[in-house]
Amino acid sequence: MATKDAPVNDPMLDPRTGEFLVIGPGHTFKSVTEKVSRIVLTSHTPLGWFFGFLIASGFTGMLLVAVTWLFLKGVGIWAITIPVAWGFAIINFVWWIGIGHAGTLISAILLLFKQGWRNSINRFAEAMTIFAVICAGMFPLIHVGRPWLGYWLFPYPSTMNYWPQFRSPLLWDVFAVSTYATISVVFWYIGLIPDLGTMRDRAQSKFGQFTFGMLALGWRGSVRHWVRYETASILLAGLATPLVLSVHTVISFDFAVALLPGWHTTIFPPYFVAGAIYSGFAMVITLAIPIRKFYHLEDLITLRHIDNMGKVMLTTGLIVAYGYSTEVFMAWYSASRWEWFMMWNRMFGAIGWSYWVLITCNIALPQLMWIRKFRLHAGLMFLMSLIVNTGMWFERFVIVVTSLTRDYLPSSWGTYRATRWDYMTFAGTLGLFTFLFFLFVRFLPMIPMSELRLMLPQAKVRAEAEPLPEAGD
Amino acid sequence: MAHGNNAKSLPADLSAPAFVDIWRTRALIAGVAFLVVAVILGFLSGDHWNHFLRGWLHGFVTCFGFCFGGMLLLMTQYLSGGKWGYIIQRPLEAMTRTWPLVFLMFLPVGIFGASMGRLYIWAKYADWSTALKNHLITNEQAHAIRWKALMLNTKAFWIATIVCFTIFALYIHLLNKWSLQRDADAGREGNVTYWRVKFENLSGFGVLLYSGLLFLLVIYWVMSLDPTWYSTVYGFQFLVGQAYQVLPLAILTLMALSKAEPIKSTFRLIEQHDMGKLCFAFVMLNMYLAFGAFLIIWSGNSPEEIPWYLDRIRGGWGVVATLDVIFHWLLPFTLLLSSDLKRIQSRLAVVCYIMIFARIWDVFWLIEPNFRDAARNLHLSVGILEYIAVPGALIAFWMAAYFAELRKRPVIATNDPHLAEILEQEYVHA
Amino acid sequence: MAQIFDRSSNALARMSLVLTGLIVIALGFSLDELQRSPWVTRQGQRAEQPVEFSHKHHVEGLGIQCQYCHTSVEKSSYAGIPPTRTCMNCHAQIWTDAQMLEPVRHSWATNQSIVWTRVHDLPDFVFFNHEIHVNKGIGCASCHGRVDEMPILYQQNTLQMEWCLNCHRNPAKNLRPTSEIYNMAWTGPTDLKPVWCAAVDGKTGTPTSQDVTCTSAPPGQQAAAEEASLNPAFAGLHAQAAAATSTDASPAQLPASLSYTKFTSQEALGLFLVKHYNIRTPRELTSCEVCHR
Amino acid sequence: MPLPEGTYGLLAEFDTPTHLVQAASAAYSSGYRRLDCYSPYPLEAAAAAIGFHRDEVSLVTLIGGLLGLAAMFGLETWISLWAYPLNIAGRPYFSWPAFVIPAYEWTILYAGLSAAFCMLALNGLPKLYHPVFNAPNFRNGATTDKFFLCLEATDPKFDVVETRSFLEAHAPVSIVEVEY
Amino acid sequence: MKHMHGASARALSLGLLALGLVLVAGCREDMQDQPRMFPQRGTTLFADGRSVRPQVDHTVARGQLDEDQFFYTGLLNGKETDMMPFPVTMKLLERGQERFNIYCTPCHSRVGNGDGMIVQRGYKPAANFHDAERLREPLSHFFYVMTNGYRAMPNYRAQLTPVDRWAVAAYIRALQLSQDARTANVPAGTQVEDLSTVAEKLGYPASFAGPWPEPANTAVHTHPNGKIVAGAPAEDANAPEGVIGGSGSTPSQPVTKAPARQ
Repeated sequence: MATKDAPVNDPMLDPRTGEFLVIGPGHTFKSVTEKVSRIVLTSHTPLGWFFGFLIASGFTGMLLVAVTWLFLKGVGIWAITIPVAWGFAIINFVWWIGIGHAGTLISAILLLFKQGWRNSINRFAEAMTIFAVICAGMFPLIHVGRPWLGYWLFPYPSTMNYWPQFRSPLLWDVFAVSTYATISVVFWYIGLIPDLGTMRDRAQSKFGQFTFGMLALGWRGSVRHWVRYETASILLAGLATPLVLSVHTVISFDFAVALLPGWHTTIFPPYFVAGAIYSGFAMVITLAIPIRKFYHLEDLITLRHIDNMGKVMLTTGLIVAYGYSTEVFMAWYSASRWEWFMMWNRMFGAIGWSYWVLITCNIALPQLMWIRKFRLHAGLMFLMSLIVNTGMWFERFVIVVTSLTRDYLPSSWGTYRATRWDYMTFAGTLGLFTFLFFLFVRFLPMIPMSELRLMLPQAKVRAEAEPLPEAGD
Repeated sequence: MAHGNNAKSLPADLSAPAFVDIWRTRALIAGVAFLVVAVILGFLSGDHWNHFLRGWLHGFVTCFGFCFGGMLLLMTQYLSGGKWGYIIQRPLEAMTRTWPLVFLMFLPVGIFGASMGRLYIWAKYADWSTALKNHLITNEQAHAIRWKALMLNTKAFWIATIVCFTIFALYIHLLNKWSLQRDADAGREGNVTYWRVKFENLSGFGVLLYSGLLFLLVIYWVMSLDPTWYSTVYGFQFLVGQAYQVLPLAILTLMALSKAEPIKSTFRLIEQHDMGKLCFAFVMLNMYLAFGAFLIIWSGNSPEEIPWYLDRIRGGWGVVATLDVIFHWLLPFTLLLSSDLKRIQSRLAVVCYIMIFARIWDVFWLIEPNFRDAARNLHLSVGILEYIAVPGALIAFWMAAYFAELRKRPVIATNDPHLAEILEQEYVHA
Repeated sequence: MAQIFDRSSNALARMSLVLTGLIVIALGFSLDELQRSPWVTRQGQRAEQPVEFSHKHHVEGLGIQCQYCHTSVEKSSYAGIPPTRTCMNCHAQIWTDAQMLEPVRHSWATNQSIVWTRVHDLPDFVFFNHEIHVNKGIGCASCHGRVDEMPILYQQNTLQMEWCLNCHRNPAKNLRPTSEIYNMAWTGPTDLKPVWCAAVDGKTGTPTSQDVTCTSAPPGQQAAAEEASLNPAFAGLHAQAAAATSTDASPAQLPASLSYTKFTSQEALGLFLVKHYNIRTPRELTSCEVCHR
Repeated sequence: MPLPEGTYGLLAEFDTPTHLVQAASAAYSSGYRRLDCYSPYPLEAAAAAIGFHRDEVSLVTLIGGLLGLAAMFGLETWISLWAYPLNIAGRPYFSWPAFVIPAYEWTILYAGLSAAFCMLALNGLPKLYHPVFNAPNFRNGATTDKFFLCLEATDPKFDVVETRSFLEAHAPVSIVEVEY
Repeated sequence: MKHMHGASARALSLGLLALGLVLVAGCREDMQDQPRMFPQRGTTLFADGRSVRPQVDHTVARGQLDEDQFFYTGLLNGKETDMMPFPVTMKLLERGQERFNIYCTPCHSRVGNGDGMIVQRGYKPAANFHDAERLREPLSHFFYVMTNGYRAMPNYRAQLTPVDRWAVAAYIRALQLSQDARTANVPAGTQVEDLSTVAEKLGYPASFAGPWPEPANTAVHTHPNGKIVAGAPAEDANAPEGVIGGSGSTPSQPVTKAPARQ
């Protein structure tokens, strides 16, 4: 708890509220623009970048091997079989798509709620969303065994006279995830256009000018354009918010609509959404902290951001905790022996350890974030973000595996043990995600410059009463 | 920040205008009138005051929602920050201070409903085996009553309610006390941070605690009317439902108060717009939870769960359910889509009334079909009119208490960094 | 400083946007056409066969029935490609030195099968069964077309799933009396060419095609004639089991009083047959309970 | 169509948004209608100053959303009732609760795409070549930290000399005549 | 930017490689072509290449015990007998007629006069069921011939089950009766008309009552010379039988193999 005599002489602190500033003091339009665009336009790529990129490429290569082998041999190389017919594929799918949620959420909800601090992190959070959705979308696709027939999922006049079955949550997934991917890309690109204009105008090389120029679509900053642009942004944000909620809701329906104990429960939609935001923010922190350190962006991604994201994580973590406890309570209150057994088995069954891992990572340890000092410590928060994402992965593991391995009928009970291909694929998607992210930070402005400018005090149009600096009329 | 030169100044008298007393008197008169009608209906209906009691439960749940929903929203705004929360702080505090009245309202529910078993079949047929033998309850009900006896018994019912009320009362006390203390603490270096953190810490845990305890209470009060049914999202739905009924009330209060100082100079169009948007968010959230739960149970189509909905859809209840969706979602959603509407007080007021009415309508839909005579059988009787009269009386009395509390304190908290922004020249954009 | 892009780039940019849209639409249409084209379905293509066997000659010209060669069509999922021996039934003596038949003689002499090119080739995941189709009112020609008019056999229909479903969703339009299955020229009843059908309540109570009798002649006299001629005519044939005869073939068991209905359109006949052949409706077929009882 | 030649307009550069808004509103109130402001971040005050308040993006988005809703719900209904009726555990063919979800997703998809593409179309983008890019100082600052007001030659009130002196009264950093 | 071109080119080529691998992997169509055994498709699993397995030597399949000597051979104590092994019903006769029309008419013609289409095309003349010799034959003779072949006629064991053969035999007897009918056989009161009168009445051409003409569109290229191919069924009783589908048959010739796709 803070004391009444909190220090106020830190330049990064707002004297009015005692909170950290969202953007460091002394910045001008030009300085923020240069700071961000230099990372891309420099001809000296930091060695560290190459090092990281190499590792990420290695993992991506592993993914390629794993997926190629999968295509050649079939999904039998994974551990999936009856009763756990989904296994790692769905666990990773839900985990990745959950991570994807923070990007759109940061951009959209915080934009709607006029939370200025979003501006510094929304661009790379959105990029993270897109890459996470790529990783996520891959899993159901490769899980179907013959991904080249994936287009069968869409309604089109096929020669099979087949049309999708709209009562299935798996089909809802198709529409939810494809819409989510499309809107995320559109939202991200629309947000990029003014910055691409900046990059075009600042690029020195012909190639840079041409490429950024093409991508910027000739953006010239006309205020009429800006008005429409702002409307479109707000609308997209307004649309993306319910979209984000709906996507993870639909994913929760994948489970909740089935009658399996531990799956069929009405709390799933809100608690999945909260969990998604939880892991998404954790991933943003995982990315933001090394980036701000590496590119010296401490005055653009300030401790305020980390503090706020910590608070969001704490909140969503508590909603998730609420969900867990509700489940435990209802397992008893339902008066259903199957529900009660499921809960017992989840906690103390063959893989009960995974439940306690998830409780530790998702509920117990994150309570440290109640402490302000903890939230303001970048290193600890980085660690915490990793813990939370581990916990969220185990949450999906627990939901999928414990429920599937212990069905209503003891005769259909089974076990699940992932194979090395499962692990390689999962680790590979981590590599792909990082790979794409490395490319992104190198080739695109990772912080929206136009929005940073808007946050500077000099962006305000002053009242008419103020005199012009020089002679007026 | 160049705002000093065109900012308004805060009026000297920050207490609510005198016309609030007139509202209070009117509310009292309405309450008495409703109560008289309710008693007459109770005699006329000839159902041993059954419907009177059900109506009472309905009114109690609604008033509970106003009072403690106010507390929930109050704590939430401390956590989220923002100007919208700042200006509704004091009305919300006034709502919370009505809690003794709400507790009084609970007593008939506890005494007649639970202790005498007039509302809850788990209380009436605590001896489930005899009741089952006499075919008074079904196998499923007997199983549920037996299994849940540890929780669903009269003693636990009373203990849980009283413990929860005690905890909430403590919270309400602290929230109200500190709020005044903070105002008195104005002007000292660093105190803004001090109070902000203090309120954040109190509210953070408070919201968590309230969410959990509310679930427990609504299980006791409402969900256990049908002891066989269960839904994990139920408590969360109630939580959102309370915000859904409190926010419009707060907006209506502010808009009514803005006819005079001090709210006149502190309630800006921009905050009104923001609160309209927040209403929209709650409209969506409420519908989202309700539809999600419905879809899961509809898809599951299992005999343990689906009867709860069938009781509330078949036998004429479909009309009520459809209207519930229309009031709860379709009307406010469509109206709030327009950004103009959120800026015009008279129109926004209509939406607020619709939302509050929708919530009351929804509670009716939740409560009445639990009873065997009404499940899948909506029929007009004298008794059912009690659902207008009794809640009408209780809500009116509660309103009177609320208005009385509103008058007791300044309606604007002064020691808040947001105050300066509130008084700033309005620069409205889309 | 010159601009990065010159003036033409605006037009180019717009053009490319429009073109992209058009290409996407065109691609959609062409793929849609392509997947149904003979290039994919092999519809109407005459495959090269080791022997240029003419169905037209053998069926239309010589009047050989389908089952003469495709012996298993009525009782197994496969219609069956006849063995060389079936060819030799006749060609042992006629056309014995025809050059065209050399592969047949070679096969006969060496005991090596003739390797025909499959014309109606369904994917292996399709479990098509000839037996049920020909026994429940689907004529050969319904799927294979007028084979009797094909000098070289080809695939008349697409054999794509939508083609199957078109019939399965509305089988009535293709059903015919079981007596007309192998009639290549059957076209369904009309006003000028009505069909009379009657259903017998089978012993099992479940309607099947065996319990439906159809005739293209007015049924009155026919039924009477059957009844009249049966008993005395064949009493002498089976001295051994005369006793059994009297019970088995007793008039009581015969369709004594069949009530025939006259059909003058395929729709009406189809609906009648759907009911009495016990053809499942799509609603029944798509129910989980069809398999998971 | 012949290519336009000659002067596109006069481009005045300002250092602060306040100066831009003042100059712009002065230009608008003195009768200029074909004018535009350029700023490196959304500057609604400037748009308001040149008389641009409402845009149609919201309307198009709403229509797009409704179209998506109707399209998907119609598609689902058509498929489930006519094209491919499937009996799933006895649930009705017209399973509206399930249909809500894809319809909802397409509402958002269509609305979102409508918003994005409508914004680009109304803004006349892509427009890779534009006369204002001819001004070297425009490319140097318009997307970084400078504010521009362009009074266009197509305006009936436009006169190279007069307009220049009008602009000079508002203390611009520079005034450049921009060619097509 | 130099470095970066290298990196992006590398990334691009990696991506293309991945895509290529994915596409190559996509060529598998293991649902389309399943490693299952299909009739007549052949298999690599067995040395003889047959997917339809012949009956194992010295075994008797269910229902093939063939206890009833007369029923299966048509011989009672080694002799043909004028008797059916089971009662005749109208259904059986209808079945016999149907089978006769399918398998016998090419040579014996619909009326059984031995003037079928194949005989007209040059096959050795087939038996006329209405000549004195055939009229004299006992019933099981026809069964025996169908089972074992007779002179130029191959056996039809593969095409006709024993029951069917008996049905055809019964039908042949019915045919004999009908073709040899006398006015006395006509039940009293039934009007019997001459075929030409019927044709005239119904407006059919006069040829309706005459012998069947050859279809106009049948091309007959050469005249058969009566030469018989070596190993033809009638000449060699031990000739291999290519049999499919018959219940009690033992196919000794590899079944026709049709590859799925060319």
